[in-house]
Amino acid sequence: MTNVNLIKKAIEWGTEKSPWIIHFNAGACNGCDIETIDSLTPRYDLERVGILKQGSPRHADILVCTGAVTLQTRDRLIQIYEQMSDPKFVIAIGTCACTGGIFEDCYCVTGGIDSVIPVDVYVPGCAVRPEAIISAVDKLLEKLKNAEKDENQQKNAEKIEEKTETAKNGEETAEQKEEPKNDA
Amino acid sequence: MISFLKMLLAAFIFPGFLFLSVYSLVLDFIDRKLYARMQNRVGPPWYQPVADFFKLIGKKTLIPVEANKMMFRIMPLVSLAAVAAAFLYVPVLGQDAVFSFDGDLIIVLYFLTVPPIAAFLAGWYSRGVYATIGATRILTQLFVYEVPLFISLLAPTLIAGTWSISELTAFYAAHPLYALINLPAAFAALISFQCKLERAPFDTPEAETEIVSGALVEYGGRLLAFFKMAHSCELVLVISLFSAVFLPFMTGYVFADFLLYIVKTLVILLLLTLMRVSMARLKINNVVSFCWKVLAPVALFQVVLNLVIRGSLQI
Amino acid sequence: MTHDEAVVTALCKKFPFLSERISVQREKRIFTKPLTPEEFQQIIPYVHRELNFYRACHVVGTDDGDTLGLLYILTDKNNTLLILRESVPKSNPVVKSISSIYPSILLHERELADLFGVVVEGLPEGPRYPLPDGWPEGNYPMRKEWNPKYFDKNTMTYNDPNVKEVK
Amino acid sequence: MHSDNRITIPIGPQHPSLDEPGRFDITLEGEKVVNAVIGVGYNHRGLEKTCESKTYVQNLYIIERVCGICSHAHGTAFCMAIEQLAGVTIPKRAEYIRAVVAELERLHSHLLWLGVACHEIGFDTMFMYTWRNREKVLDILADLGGNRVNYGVNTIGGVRRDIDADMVETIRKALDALEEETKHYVEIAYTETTLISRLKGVGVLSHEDAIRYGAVGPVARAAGIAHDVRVDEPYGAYKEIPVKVITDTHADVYGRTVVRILEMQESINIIRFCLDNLPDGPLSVRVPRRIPAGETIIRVEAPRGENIHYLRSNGSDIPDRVRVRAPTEANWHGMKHMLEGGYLADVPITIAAIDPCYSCTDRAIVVKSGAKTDCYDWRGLRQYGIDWYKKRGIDVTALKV
Amino acid sequence: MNKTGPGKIALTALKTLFKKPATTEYTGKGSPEVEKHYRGRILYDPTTCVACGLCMRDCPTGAIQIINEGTKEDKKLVAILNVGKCIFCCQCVDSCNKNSLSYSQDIDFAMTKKEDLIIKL
Ligand code: SF4
Ligand code: SF4
Ligand code: SF4
Ligand code: SF4
Ligand code: SF4
Ligand code: SF4
Ligand code: SF4
Ligand code: SF4
Repeated sequence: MTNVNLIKKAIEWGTEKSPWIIHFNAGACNGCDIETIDSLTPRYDLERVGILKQGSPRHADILVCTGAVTLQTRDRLIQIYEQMSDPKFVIAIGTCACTGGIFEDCYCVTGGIDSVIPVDVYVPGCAVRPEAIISAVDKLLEKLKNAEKDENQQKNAEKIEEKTETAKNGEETAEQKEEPKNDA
Repeated sequence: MISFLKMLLAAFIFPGFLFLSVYSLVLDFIDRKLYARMQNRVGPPWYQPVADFFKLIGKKTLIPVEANKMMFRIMPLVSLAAVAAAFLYVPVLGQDAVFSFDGDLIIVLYFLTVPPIAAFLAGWYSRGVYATIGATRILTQLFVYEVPLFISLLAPTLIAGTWSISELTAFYAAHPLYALINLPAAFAALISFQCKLERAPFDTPEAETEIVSGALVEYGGRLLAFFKMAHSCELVLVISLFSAVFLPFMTGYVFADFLLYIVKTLVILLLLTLMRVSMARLKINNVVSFCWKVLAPVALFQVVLNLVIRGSLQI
Repeated sequence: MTHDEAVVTALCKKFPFLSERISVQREKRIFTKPLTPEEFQQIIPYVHRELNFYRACHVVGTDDGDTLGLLYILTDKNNTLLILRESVPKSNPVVKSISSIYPSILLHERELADLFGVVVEGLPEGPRYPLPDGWPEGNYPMRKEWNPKYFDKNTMTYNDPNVKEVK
Repeated sequence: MHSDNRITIPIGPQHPSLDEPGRFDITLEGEKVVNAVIGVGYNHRGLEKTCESKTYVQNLYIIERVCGICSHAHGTAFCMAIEQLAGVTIPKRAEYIRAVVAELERLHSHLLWLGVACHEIGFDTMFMYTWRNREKVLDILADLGGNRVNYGVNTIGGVRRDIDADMVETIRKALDALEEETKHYVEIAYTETTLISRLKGVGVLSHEDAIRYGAVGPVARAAGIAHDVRVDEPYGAYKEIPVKVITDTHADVYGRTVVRILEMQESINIIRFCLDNLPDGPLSVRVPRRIPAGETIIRVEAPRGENIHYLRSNGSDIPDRVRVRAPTEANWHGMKHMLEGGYLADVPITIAAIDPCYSCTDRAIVVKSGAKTDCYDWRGLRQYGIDWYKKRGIDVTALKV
Repeated sequence: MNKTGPGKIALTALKTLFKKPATTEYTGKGSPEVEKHYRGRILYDPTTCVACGLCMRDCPTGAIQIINEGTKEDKKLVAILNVGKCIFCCQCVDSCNKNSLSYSQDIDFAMTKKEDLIIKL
């Protein structure tokens, strides 16, 4: 019994201390991508909080996503998300990734990352400073600590369909809301 | 009975499996820390390898539909088992290994080829494009470094006249000056080991920017954890083997020997890390030509040299 | 005589129809008035071979109401930009590819086909771009009448209420 | 005739060597590249259309975000186009500040490139060092412009930020430190064998091909084409600043590296010159919101080469047509030659050597392999790859890479 | 030029090993230090604002909205800023004739909920 608990604890602790990231650019201007890479270099060195950048989605825990989602990358993004194994999290880096930002009105842009996959942490900024990325990871881990793990996993599994739907609805209403504002 | 218990203790606790895994985590950390510090970064905290391991254990394992499930699952364990078994023949404390007999060097060398082959099979049977390329590269590399590695490790036996690692160590411990003769072989072996461990500049099989992470792309979760563990254990094994064969100095006191062992491994690790830090990744064809044109001749030279010395000694 | 003027004179001499239709906008910028595809095809080989405009920088597509304008930007060793403006009717936008003369124009011609619906004859086969796979046929986003407001990004369909009313 | 040991691997759109989405289907024979299909277009956002529905002021920020690396070059070109159509002359001081920022941007961009290139060939230490030093430039830019990436220094009719005396001193200090480091890089680039072996003879685009395919920027200069807009058609402060065009004759990745490293030195000199000769005066002039009808073409030397902006106005406060031709777009065409006959290991560095940024290019071209007739569009190629595997009993259709 | 050889950077690397790392102290707790002129989040001063709407007109993303929550006579102006949309260009600050807007050096607004990104100033 206690043994099982201990292992569980250890795993939880490991998950908190060793978040591996994978980076995907869904249509950003490069700004946020560079800052994401930048946060791995000596000045900010994310490795000191245990973060490693991985090449394969199968190895990663956190999908760090930058940029507004373009129509061409949309399916890719879902694929990568599905390739990652549970528990997995998504951080939306940059204003574009949060809402679509400056590209929201473009015809080839579906909006923020959350219009496609569920997002756990939103980090606005254009471009996001590496400090903000560090803080975002910190907040994500904090959130992890608080939330019950099983619940989280379940949510993750269900979130995909639900959230895309709600997001779509939300997007539509947002667009409707916007029109009068633009005219004003 | 007692000796059997002692053997069991040695095999599983010290200097066996448990020591191996713990020390592999330590070395893994030191390696990463050194690497980071040489790059002017802070680097990971001390518990990082442990955290990584537990994290991976806790993750779900996805097996690609196309992959051969049995092979996919079994390969990490094969790799780990081979390393753990080989470690039993390498002397850690002083000159005594857990098991030893005349010819165990050969056994160890054979065990050493298992992890790359396991990785190759793992890559091959996960049937991804990158994995396949990574797997072929592993095999190519295996063929080219194996020759200089074998030759350079066997060269010292010529003088010592034994094929057992323990006796080899004992011989050179008794005649430390002879150990200096083996310097060219040590050089070749060190580089071959770097090559074997697939660390830069020989990390072609897992070249991140070309083929993602090579043979292990499709791995995740627990299986990846075992592969990673096997890999860092391999690091310990290789370093211990190197220190046993080429740095056989010892004091005769258990505690001091243990300290000496630690110091030796750290020095070798520093060399390996320095090599990793200071060079760009070679292309596979460059690796091939480097191994054939530089390493193999150096190792052969050592063989010739040792034969001559041996001959003159007997006269 | 500056280099720009020399180029203009040479062009006018060879192609009389160009006089009055070519002018130096400012230093190193020579613009022409709209040319028909036939005129354009005559000029291109000459410009490439005799006047040494070795590099095609770009083609800018513009929507001029009933016609589509294509601005071919060429440059020579003196870094003078010669902008040849080709004009085709929107209803039948057919031009010939010049990618065999200027390989570097290929991308931009493809882009014209996608974004403006220009039919570029002689374009080597290739995938579509820059628009995503599954983009609905007959939608050319850079034309003025195409309004992104009526484009449903999720289903990739374009429903212009005004068009229906007309029909 | 397809020999049987061919294998097609897709690189991208998510791939460690690409920080931006793009797709390269590389057909290999052993480790040799025999065919490459380049698919760019993942990043197409359709921002030119959006520009036609926003005011000039708003567009300035959109144009800046065409690309996060050379945001200033795009912003400058766009502002210059508007200023030219409006017929205003901006103050001298503003021109100089624009030049300083442009050169700082070039510095940061080349450092970034050097790092990325080293990363592509697995030389991570160099990557870390260059990016560490790049922070020095970013610090200046953040303090001067207000942001680390999209500085927003330009405004229509001038600049928004001033360089005060303190700042001049900080910049000078940082430059001195950077100059030291540049020397170190030069030394490494010239002497490190593993580096040279990875760069020399890789991705060759000869002088003739560079002309034929219309290469620009460091790619062209590495092939011996002395083409630099700052000299060929000086704009803004460059009319007064002496600029030395750096060229090289290697025509390969090595040459491009050398050109970029030497250009960094040149940029440092230019910034020093600007700081020494910084004129006094206002920062900006008023430009009416409505821009007189007209059209113009502006060329600006971005870090990656010639950047062309086309702007047409119809007299309102909203542009009629905006077109950006970023340098990478011009350089894609030569990719075929560079990849052909190389090794798989060379693909990332070859691609990186033109310093590609898909955010502004995003289109696709099919690259044919020389005289051989096996040219596929990427679907065909994929199908071929799938068949190849099927013959060997592997079904990759379900495989997602 | 010096002779070529492998591992030319090794010496520098060894030296760096004993140098202080170039890494910042910041690990996500507290507020990070940023450059003096860094454009962070917008600050709003309702007392000087005359609700002319110039900031809203020039904002490229429509992130800022000035709303009168009171009545016509008794004005109570608030600015609603959608941080998730704002690109921190500070064009609104430039556009405001009354200097009602300014910017802070606040850069850290990571949120776990999207709704939290819309803030009242
Ligand atoms: S948030 Fe800004 S910097 Fe980041 S990708 Fe979007 S436009 Fe670029
Ligand atoms: S070259 Fe392109 S992909 Fe590479 S780091 Fe720069 S922006 Fe990213
Ligand atoms: S003159 Fe009129 S159009 Fe021009 S800026 Fe003033 S209010 Fe706007
Ligand atoms: S080519 Fe690259 S650097 Fe130039 S504008 Fe495009 S993204 Fe920016
Ligand atoms: S290609 Fe790039 S710059 Fe051109 S419209 Fe598309 S996103 Fe904009
Ligand atoms: S401040 Fe100027 S723009 Fe604003 S309401 Fe008053 S007069 Fe109008
Ligand atoms: S900073 Fe820019 S994006 Fe943000 S509210 Fe102001 S004008 Fe809008
Ligand atoms: S521009 Fe200034 S005064 Fe006008 S509404 Fe905005 S904040 Fe208020």
